[in-house]
Amino acid sequence: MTTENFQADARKRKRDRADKRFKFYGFAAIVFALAFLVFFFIDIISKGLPAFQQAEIQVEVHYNAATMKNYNKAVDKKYKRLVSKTWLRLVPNQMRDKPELIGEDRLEWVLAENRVDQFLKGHEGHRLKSKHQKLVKQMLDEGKVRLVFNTGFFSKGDSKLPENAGILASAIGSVLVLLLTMLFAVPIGVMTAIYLEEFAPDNRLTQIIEVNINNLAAIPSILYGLLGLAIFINFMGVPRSSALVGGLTLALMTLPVIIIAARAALRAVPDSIREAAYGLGASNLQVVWHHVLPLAMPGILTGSIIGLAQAMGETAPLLIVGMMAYIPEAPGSIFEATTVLPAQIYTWSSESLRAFEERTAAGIMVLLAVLLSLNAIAVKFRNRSENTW
Amino acid sequence: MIYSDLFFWLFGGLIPLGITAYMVARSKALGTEQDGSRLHSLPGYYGWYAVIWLAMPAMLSGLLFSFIHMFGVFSIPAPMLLGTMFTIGGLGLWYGLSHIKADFRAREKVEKVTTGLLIVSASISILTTLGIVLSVVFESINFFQVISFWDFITGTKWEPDTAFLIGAGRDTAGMAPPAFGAVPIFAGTFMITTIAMFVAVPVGLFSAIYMSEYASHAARGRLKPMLEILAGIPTVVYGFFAAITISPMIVNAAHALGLQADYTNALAPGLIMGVMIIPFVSSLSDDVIKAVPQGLRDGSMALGTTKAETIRHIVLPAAMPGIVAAFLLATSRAIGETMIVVMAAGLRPNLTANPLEGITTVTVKIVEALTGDQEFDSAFTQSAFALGFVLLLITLILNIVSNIVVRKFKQRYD
Amino acid sequence: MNSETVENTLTIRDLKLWYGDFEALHGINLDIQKGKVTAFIGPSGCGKSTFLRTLNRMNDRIPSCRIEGKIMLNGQDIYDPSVDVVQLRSYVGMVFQKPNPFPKSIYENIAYAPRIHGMVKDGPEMDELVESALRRASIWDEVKDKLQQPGTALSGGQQQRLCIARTIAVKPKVILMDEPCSALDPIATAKIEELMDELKEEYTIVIVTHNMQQAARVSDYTAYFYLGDLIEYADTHTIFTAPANQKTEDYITGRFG
Amino acid sequence: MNSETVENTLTIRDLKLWYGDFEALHGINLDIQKGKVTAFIGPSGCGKSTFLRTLNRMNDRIPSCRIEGKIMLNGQDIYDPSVDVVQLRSYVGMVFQKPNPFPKSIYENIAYAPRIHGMVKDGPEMDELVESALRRASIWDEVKDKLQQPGTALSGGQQQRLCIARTIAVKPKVILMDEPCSALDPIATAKIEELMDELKEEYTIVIVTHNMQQAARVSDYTAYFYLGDLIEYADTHTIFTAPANQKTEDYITGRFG
Amino acid sequence: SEQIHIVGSSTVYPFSSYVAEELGATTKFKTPVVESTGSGGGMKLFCAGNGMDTPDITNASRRMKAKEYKKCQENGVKYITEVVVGYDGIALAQSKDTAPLNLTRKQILLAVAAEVPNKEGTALIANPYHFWNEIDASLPHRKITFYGPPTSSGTRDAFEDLTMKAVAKKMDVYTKLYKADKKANKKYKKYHEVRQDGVYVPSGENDNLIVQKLTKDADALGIFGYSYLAENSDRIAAATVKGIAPSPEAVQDGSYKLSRSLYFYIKKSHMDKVPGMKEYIKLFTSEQMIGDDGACTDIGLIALPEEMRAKYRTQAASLTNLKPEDLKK
Ligand SMILES: Nc1ncnc2c1ncn2[C@@H]1O[C@H](COP(=O)(O)OP(=O)(O)OP(=O)(O)O)[C@@H](O)[C@H]1O
Ligand SMILES: Nc1ncnc2c1ncn2[C@@H]1O[C@H](COP(=O)(O)OP(=O)(O)OP(=O)(O)O)[C@@H](O)[C@H]1O
Ligand SMILES: [Mg+2]
Ligand SMILES: [Mg+2]
Ligand SMILES: O=P([O-])([O-])[O-]
Repeated sequence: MTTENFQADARKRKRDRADKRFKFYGFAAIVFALAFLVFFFIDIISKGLPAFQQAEIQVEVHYNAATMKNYNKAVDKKYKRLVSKTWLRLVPNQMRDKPELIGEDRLEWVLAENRVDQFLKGHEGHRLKSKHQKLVKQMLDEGKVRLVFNTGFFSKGDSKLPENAGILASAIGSVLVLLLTMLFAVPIGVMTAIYLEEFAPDNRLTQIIEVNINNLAAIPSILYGLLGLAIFINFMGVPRSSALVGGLTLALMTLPVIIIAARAALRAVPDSIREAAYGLGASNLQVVWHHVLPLAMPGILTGSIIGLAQAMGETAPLLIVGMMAYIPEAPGSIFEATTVLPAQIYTWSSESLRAFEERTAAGIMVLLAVLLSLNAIAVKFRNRSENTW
Repeated sequence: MIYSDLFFWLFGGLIPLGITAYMVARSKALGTEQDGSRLHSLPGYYGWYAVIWLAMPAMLSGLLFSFIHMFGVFSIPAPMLLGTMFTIGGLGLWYGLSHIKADFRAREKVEKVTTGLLIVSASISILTTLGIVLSVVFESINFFQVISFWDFITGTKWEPDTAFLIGAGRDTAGMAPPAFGAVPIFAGTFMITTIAMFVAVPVGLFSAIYMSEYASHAARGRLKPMLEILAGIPTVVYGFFAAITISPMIVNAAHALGLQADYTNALAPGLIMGVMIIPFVSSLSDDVIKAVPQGLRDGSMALGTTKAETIRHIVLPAAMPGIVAAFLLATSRAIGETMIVVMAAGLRPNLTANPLEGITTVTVKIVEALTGDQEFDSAFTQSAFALGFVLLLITLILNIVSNIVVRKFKQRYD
Repeated sequence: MNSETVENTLTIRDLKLWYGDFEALHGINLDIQKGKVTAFIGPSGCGKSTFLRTLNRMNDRIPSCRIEGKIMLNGQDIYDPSVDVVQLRSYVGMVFQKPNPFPKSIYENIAYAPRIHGMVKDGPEMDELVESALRRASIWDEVKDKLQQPGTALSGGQQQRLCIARTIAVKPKVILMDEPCSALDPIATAKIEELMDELKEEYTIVIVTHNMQQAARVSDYTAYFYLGDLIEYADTHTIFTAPANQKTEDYITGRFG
Repeated sequence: MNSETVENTLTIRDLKLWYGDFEALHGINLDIQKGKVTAFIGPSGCGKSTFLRTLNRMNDRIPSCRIEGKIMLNGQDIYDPSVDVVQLRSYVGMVFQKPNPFPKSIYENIAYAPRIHGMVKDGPEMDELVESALRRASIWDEVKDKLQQPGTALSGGQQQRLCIARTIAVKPKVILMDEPCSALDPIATAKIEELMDELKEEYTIVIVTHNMQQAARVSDYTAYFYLGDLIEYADTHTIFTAPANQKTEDYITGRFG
Repeated sequence: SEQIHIVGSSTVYPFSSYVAEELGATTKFKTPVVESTGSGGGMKLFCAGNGMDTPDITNASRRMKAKEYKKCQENGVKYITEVVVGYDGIALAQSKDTAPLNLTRKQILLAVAAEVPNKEGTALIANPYHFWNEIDASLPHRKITFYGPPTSSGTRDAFEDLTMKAVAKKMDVYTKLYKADKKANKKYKKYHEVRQDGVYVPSGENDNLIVQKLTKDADALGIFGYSYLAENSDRIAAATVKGIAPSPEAVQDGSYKLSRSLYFYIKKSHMDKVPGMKEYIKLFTSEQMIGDDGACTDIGLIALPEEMRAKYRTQAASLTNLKPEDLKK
């Protein structure tokens, strides 16, 4: 073995190679995981990016009595199939709102049908009839077709027609549900953590609660859906599909995550701080409220944000409490039917029209952007909390 | 909406009342102080004491009435309800104020109530578990009265058509009785879970080793959140990705190799699920690897061993219980995962060892049974709860085992 | 030793203490003299800290801990159910091994306890109180210009003096110190020892130390503990020059431990 | 002290060490004698451990640590780039403050390193090696019937002797010990001290200790460190009876620290 | 509540939600909420009572069952109006790249049934067919694969009714068995057990995937609603049944046999409490939606013959009560 001058011998060189190999495996594992991430993001973005553009065509719009009776008459028959129905059907309303339009024929840029849109973006399976293809090409040459930024995607709710479908309603629904989740889960979770960490005697009951919370964290989310259905909807009579039932269900699901994180944060507060405060004659509650909680706050916030981000991306339990539905309008109250971003993504992903595929991916991009920001905030907090002592 | 009005009035009324109660009680306490002895507690505590005596009775009576309403015993009109609540609250306040004296230990009382509140919060987790168990068990019992538990657990045929048809009120004249053999379904779950673990275990474990033993502190600070992104991606997104991108890739690859692959093959959701749970394995393993005392590493290195030798022979064996626990937790996560399989796996109960074939899983069947076309009390619907029940049992067992292992491990090095 | 002739602050009688089934103290009898420094010495694990913590009921925090016997503070049994522990601790203050200032400003570190005890109102009165506490802990000059800076930013020795100031601010009768210098360098240690000397005029001080030289330097009385028993208790000079007990002698002379 | 006349194992010249920007050692010169026990003493934080760990390059594991100067082991500079650190460490073994047996069987604890180094094959040869190492660490009689039991199940003192046995098994020339007894009770400490006395016939031993009595009892030479400087180095008797330096004297007599 | 709540069939869902969207877009009413619960699930919710938290309308891809009607009555949902909005054709679709199969309903039965007559036609055996030409030499040598709806779907129900049951009840092999022991062999009266050996692959609601599969797997047939075929006519084509391809005309005149009616049911007690219900019903039954050129027809609904549309339009406008004897018909 050891040579007197501490040089590597053949055996040692072999060991060194094994050492390098081992390190390489670790490196390769990380590279694999990160490569997947890159691939994943590229794939989703390349699928979703086109959805941020939307085709418009320029046609002559006839505002007249015939149109008032049948909105299909608003454009020449030749163009009827190129123009989005969702725009056409609003023409009578527009005329009602602005009577001065009546009798005019105006050249306007209007929302194009999704097939035109898909054709312009060069997607296979756009399914534009060949006579219309010719027409669109011709209009393209005349500058009567264009792709513009798709504002509707952010300002509209769900629609059965992809050119009109947006994420606004589901985004508002997500925010509402998330607020409710936060309202229920964060205080209860933090209070539970405080009780278990700072007050609970170490007896059977607290041990059961502890084991139980760990179990709750491992229970598949879909079972929370069954719970929501049985307890909130069938027993307590909370309206189906409402933000309230979604928020409550997700709150129960998030609770263990928050409790576990908050407990870890509380535990990380050095006991010397508690001793100091007790030594000065502070009561239990004063110790917690004045000293422990402020120090644990960054950790608690991190845990809460991560828990809420998880809740925000959750779908399975919501399917069971009726949130997979056609709900194109943002809810006016917590008792009204609501959908959320992930549920919207799921419903779009099962739509038959091809144009929905890019909307699905675009919806995913928005959801991911929100979730990643939340996670980034959480990481910031965590880093700060690690620096405190 | 009557509920919302009620809430509005209740809180709209209670908050100003509460503030008044606080002020009154506080000044009363300060008043008694002047008569002689010093106050036992800070004045604010007397205020809170009064608020508690106001709010608790009011809220409790409100809660009681809403329960009565919920069970449909009788319901009283909102104004009367509000009136009652405020009267009761007022009585409570009067009673509370009558206690306030300089030597009255208000702080102790307020802290008792606060502790009580904390206990109530902590019991919500118990109630949640109870709720989940009850909501699953009741329907399962109904199911197991029709289908024997043994047949359910051991049967290899999942052909619930007849039950479904009975449930849907369709003609079932004399068809074979429904078969609810859950083995193929659990086999599907098992297959996907296995594939997922084949991805997640090596990648997760080696990532953890690299991060905790090799990477610099700064690199680790950057790598870890990046890996954790994988756990933060919603499952519905993974499902879409598996179904739209990975599945066709696998089918094409299989074709190129001259193999036959289903679009609903087990491989795509399995691989993606594996990627999803990498961070579960890596984070937990990272924690336990770091929990291995530095002294063991030093001890080994001081004997003239290389880093890899130290990790392989000393650190990993020492961390093994914790790592196993991480695997178990990750497994239970994979078993219960829903959206990925709903979107990317099939519906066909299929007892096969070929990951390229379509299979189905427990969670898929639960979603199918609860969102499809059926009557609510048909055996077909109830099968969802029975599956849920078994799923619950499996995850609980996995979790309890892994918790025990983790605790043992922690004890060893604390 | 005759406890009749001197004034006692604390009188301990037959004190036994269990952690679960483990009996950590086997019946301690001891009188702690007013206005003196009493040192507890003994090998690791002999129960010094445990005993010290019974004196202001800090051990109440350990669920498995159970006690028998009496501890009288100015004639009042501190384990009597009617005693408010929180009040007790403001009479018997404690300073810990590792300096543990709150992660708040220096000012807040001192003002915190007087505020929760309702001793004085925030404002000039409080400012005065803070200043006098810091002065008595001989740290005023070092921190007077940075009262709003975090207490954790001070050096270890300053932190420990801050902790002593914090304890003084609630006007305790007794100050307990559990190895207050073991985390400090020699120079900071010297400062704290000096401070103890000044403080004993006003307060009764009990100190646990590992360092026999320190015990010899600072204390008036010394108690030697071994495996949960009080082996010997006498004035410091006697203990270090003419211990009555062989065990004490072995320990003092370094033949052991 | 004259290093020409005696046989040195380790020769340290102008050793400086930084943790980042902090200079923890300010140029140490020292010769460690073969077959003797050398003790390092000094107040906490003075750099004893740091210095000890430079001797088998355990400080390589701390990224911020940087070194200047020379350490010669048998005439070979151990910081020479061509030196294989891993090999070096099997030559200069180390025993730590807290006993750290591997969570494996007693047998495996000993056999682990010889196996990795390919010293002997598993089988009777290995059994012999394990036995002889355990014997030399005077623990064979206590464990010979339970070689397959986990090493962690032994008492603290036994664990520490197991760790020494483990070090001996790779046949080092030098054994470094960083406060090897500070986590042990007095009886176990006595056993280890006895063991050191036996071992020094075969090995060069360097020990860091907080306990001056211990240094006086076990060592042949003593080095006193203070704030990163080697203040005094001489044979132990001289240091404890007639220290040349006032600082050393202050420390030895307990006037300080 | 101020919003119409609609539940029920996943087949009717696209049409119903399209109408809902148009109602929301063109009028001042809030857009109705449409949840796809399946026909049976919808009935269950619909019949749960008259409370405002129960649905106002339920869609169905089949007629209400007498049992469901009874349940409604028991729970106080006394007055219900039934409306038929159109037909759903069931298409057997395949990749465009291969020549479309031309099948008979009997051949379909032989391909998907669990038990089929042996060659001699004397007894039943487990389905041995894996290639179409084994069933009939005139068919091509092509692997039999079906991607079809699972049992939970109304489409599956209709497929069984319209192919398997319709043929099996006239086939002696099956009916003889039934007659031999009416009790034990009741299933053979109208035999419709689907084989479970992997030839018939139940596929989810995500019919996009079926379409994708069909384009890749040129041999396979997919079973789904006509609307999907219409949507994806660029990639898939219909197999013909007795030479007839599914088309609105063929369904309307009855020459394409694989079709069924689509319904919705109105809870009359909600009519004056929920704003917009009248308008929704009027819109759904209008020519603009379900007429030959209507918007729903555009997305795959097969229109009713004109006089039927008129009939249901008046029935919906006058809110004619559904009577138990109607369901017996
Ligand atoms: N919380 C506890 N639970 C159980 N046993 C304890 C606890 N705290 C201390 N002990 C035990 O009680 C005995 C006395 O401990 P204590 O900390 O009082 O010793 P000490 O004299 O202060 O030692 P040191 O000098 O190391 O601080 C020891 O055996 C210790 O293991
Ligand atoms: N890893 C490190 N990074 C930065 N500074 C360090 C590190 N390790 C030790 N130091 C510093 O180097 C100095 C010497 O430390 P060292 O641990 O060698 O002292 P010591 O004499 O062994 O003290 P003790 O008796 O407490 O063990 C101290 O000021 C210490 O804070
Ligand atoms: Mg102690
Ligand atoms: Mg050290
Ligand atoms: O939802 P269904 O149309 O299949 O009942």
